[in-house]
Amino acid sequence: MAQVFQTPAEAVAGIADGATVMIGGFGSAGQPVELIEALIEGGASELTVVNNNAGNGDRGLAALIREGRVRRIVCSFPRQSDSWCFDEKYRAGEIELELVAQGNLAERIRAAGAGIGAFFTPTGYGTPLAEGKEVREIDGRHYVLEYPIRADFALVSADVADELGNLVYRKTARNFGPIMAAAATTTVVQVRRIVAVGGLDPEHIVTPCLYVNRVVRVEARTPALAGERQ
Amino acid sequence: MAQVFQTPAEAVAGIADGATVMIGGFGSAGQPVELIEALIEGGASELTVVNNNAGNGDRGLAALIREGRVRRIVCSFPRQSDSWCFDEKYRAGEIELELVAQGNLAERIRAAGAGIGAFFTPTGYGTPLAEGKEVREIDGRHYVLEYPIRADFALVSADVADELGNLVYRKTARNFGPIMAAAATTTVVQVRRIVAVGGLDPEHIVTPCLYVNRVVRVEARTPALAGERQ
Amino acid sequence: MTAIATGLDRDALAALVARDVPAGSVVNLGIGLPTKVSNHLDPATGVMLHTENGMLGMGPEAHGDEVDPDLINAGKVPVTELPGASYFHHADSFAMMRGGHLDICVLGAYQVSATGDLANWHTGRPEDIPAVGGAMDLALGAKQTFVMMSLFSRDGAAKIVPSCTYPLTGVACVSRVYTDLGVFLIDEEGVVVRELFGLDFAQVCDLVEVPLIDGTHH
Amino acid sequence: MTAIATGLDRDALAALVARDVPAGSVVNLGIGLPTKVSNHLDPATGVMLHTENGMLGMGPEAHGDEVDPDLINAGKVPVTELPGASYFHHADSFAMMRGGHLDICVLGAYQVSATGDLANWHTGRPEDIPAVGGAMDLALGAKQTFVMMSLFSRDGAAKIVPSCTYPLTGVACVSRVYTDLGVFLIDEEGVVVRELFGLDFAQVCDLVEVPLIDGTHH
Repeated sequence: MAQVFQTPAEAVAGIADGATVMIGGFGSAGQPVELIEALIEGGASELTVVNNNAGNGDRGLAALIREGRVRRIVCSFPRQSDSWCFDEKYRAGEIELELVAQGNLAERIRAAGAGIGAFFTPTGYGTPLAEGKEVREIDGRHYVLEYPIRADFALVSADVADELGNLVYRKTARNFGPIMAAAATTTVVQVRRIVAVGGLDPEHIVTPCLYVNRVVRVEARTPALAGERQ
Repeated sequence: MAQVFQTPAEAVAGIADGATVMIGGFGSAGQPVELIEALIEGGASELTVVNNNAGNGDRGLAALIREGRVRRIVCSFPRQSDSWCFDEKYRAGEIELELVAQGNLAERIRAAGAGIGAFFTPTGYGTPLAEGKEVREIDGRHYVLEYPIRADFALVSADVADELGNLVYRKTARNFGPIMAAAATTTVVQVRRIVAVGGLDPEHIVTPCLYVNRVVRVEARTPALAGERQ
Repeated sequence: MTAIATGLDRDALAALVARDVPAGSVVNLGIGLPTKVSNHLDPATGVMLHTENGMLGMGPEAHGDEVDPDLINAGKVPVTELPGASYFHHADSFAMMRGGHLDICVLGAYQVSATGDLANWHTGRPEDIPAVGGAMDLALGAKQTFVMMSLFSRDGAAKIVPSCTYPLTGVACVSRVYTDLGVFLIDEEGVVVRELFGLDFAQVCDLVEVPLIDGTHH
Repeated sequence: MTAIATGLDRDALAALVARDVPAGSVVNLGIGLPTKVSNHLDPATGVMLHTENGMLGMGPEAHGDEVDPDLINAGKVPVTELPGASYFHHADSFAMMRGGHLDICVLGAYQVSATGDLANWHTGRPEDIPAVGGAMDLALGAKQTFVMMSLFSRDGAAKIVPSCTYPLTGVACVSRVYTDLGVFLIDEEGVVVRELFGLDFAQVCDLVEVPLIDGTHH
């Protein structure tokens, strides 16, 4: 169950140098920008970051990368029209990239939260992303063995939390939030609104509170962020 | 996307002798009793049934077993105070039992729907249920390799459907419904209410309509059924 | 030995377990004896109950008009919903167990071995119909697995054993055993007797075939 | 060859693909050229669009006040929601692909081989930053994978090839290739030319290094 914090800085306290940090979001939708900004201010470096992308524009994950805090990124789609912060570090050899097919990324994160030791996936079979990995034919289909991705911290953005940490998301900003919340030792969530216990319908809760450790309310996103999206 | 049928008999048409049929429900909660009754009337036999239990009392799955239609049952918890229909067939050697730990049952069904070829689970390691199965140590923990469970048909009970087949469930009657709907070639759902497209909030839909082939409305459960529950 | 008058009765044992559940824990109580623990949990401590059939935040048994056929527990008994509850499907429910997200589960047992192996699902007798349910997932999935049982079976055999003779539920998964006659902690050093009810350390060492460490004076 | 005036333009090609999508299908349109197919789908046919980032029932691009930063497609473009839509998380979204629950996906390509291998995610040039996204999952997960591309690259090389020289996205996964100059069906017998635009069967056989079967008269 979650503890409610007053500031993003308090919510991200304790993320050490060298930590593995999952960061929710697909592009900017669902990206916990204020938590990432607090992480930058907190000073942690040599991070391994797990995210679908490698930052958009100049805020949030892009800024974390620009500041040189990310030693290694695990993602499916780093190269975008607005991924200049990552591109520069990558070309300079200052960031390591583990490229993972998006469905395997999601399933490996899910496996970590679900206690699965490894799984055979058809995705990537026969491609460079399966090189060196164990393969097996099962019922006439070819599979690659993939392992869980775990993290020390997950930083997630949701729409509403109750005071226990039960979460609901909004539209496609849900994306990686629910699976990352379950895959990290400590899950930190920024929300637009916190309601009393009982304020969320039990049928509609997407992330049950046992996956959430820390919650902080942040002001609704600034229009500037939407403007930066490409 | 689903087609809406007028009677349970039409909804279950085409289930052939020897078919594998997943049946939702945990005990009586979420058990699609009217679909099972239509299946009994339809006459199919030599069925393989996948369910958490092996029938309660004398209705639904219990009646299907009593009528001798089930050649083999895959379940986690056959023996209950009110499983007399199954008990009799089992002791007479007239039904085959594959006993699966409940979490492995759920995860194997989920794997079928999710296109996973096999997965390493810690559940059952070192027990009689893992005998003869491939085992592996990964990061110091012991795992057993388990394979997907697929079905020709899934019979599921939900609370409300829209006309496309999007579903919401009610309380603990949700149980196996969402994962079975995804694991069968043809998914048949009985609901208490059908609403127009747009009548369900997109954030609250639990089973998206691409998993549902046939929907039929049945009258709300009779109190007699609740009375039969032990 | 089960006849010792000063051993704890089932309610006192459930109260003892409940006292050891930290505030704010997420707990799954197995069917049978462990279910009694819920009667002794103080709602003010914010302990949340998980039930394998897809619910977190389960309330007490339902009675009369509260009974809802769609809302039952793992034992298929009608229950109620507490504020802050949530529902989820079976794969998600067992992912919570297997993924280590439950703090404690409490299970009954036929036998527990000196290294924490658990046997609680099948007598192994050919005439008995086996049924495992969620026991294997719970036993190894929760951060801590507590067992509640009588220390001796009806025929007088100790149920803490060097090695289980009944079919196993899980390997090295039990961390504590609460019995009518004493509480036993299983860790890397061995089996530590935390407290005893109605017999002393020397007596229990005579009756149980497993080497015991005296922790009763801590 | 790409200069042939009678080849289809991008919109005509998108319209052709849209015409081949059966009513009621669940379809995922890859980023780039395939996105154009949505402009030509008749809403009355009930085709539902899936987007990898967690939505079924996606509507057209959002404009003006409709723009919602929480509602975007796989290309990160703001979109809208149609009645009957639903949202889900990323593991569920990719389970839909991998589990074979999408009827059709439409992808762009660098190359398609005679046996349906697809190369569309990486040039393989050391100076290019690789990015795969959901392409590998889509390519092998949908019941049918359609490719939309020009038949020839800018340097005049045919993009239907005996064996891909670019890094693979998936093995034996493409069933149809829609190009500006013709439509190609890939099945167990080989590559069948269904129709051609602006050149005849003999000409295409000369230009493409893969054995072709003439299906233009059916």
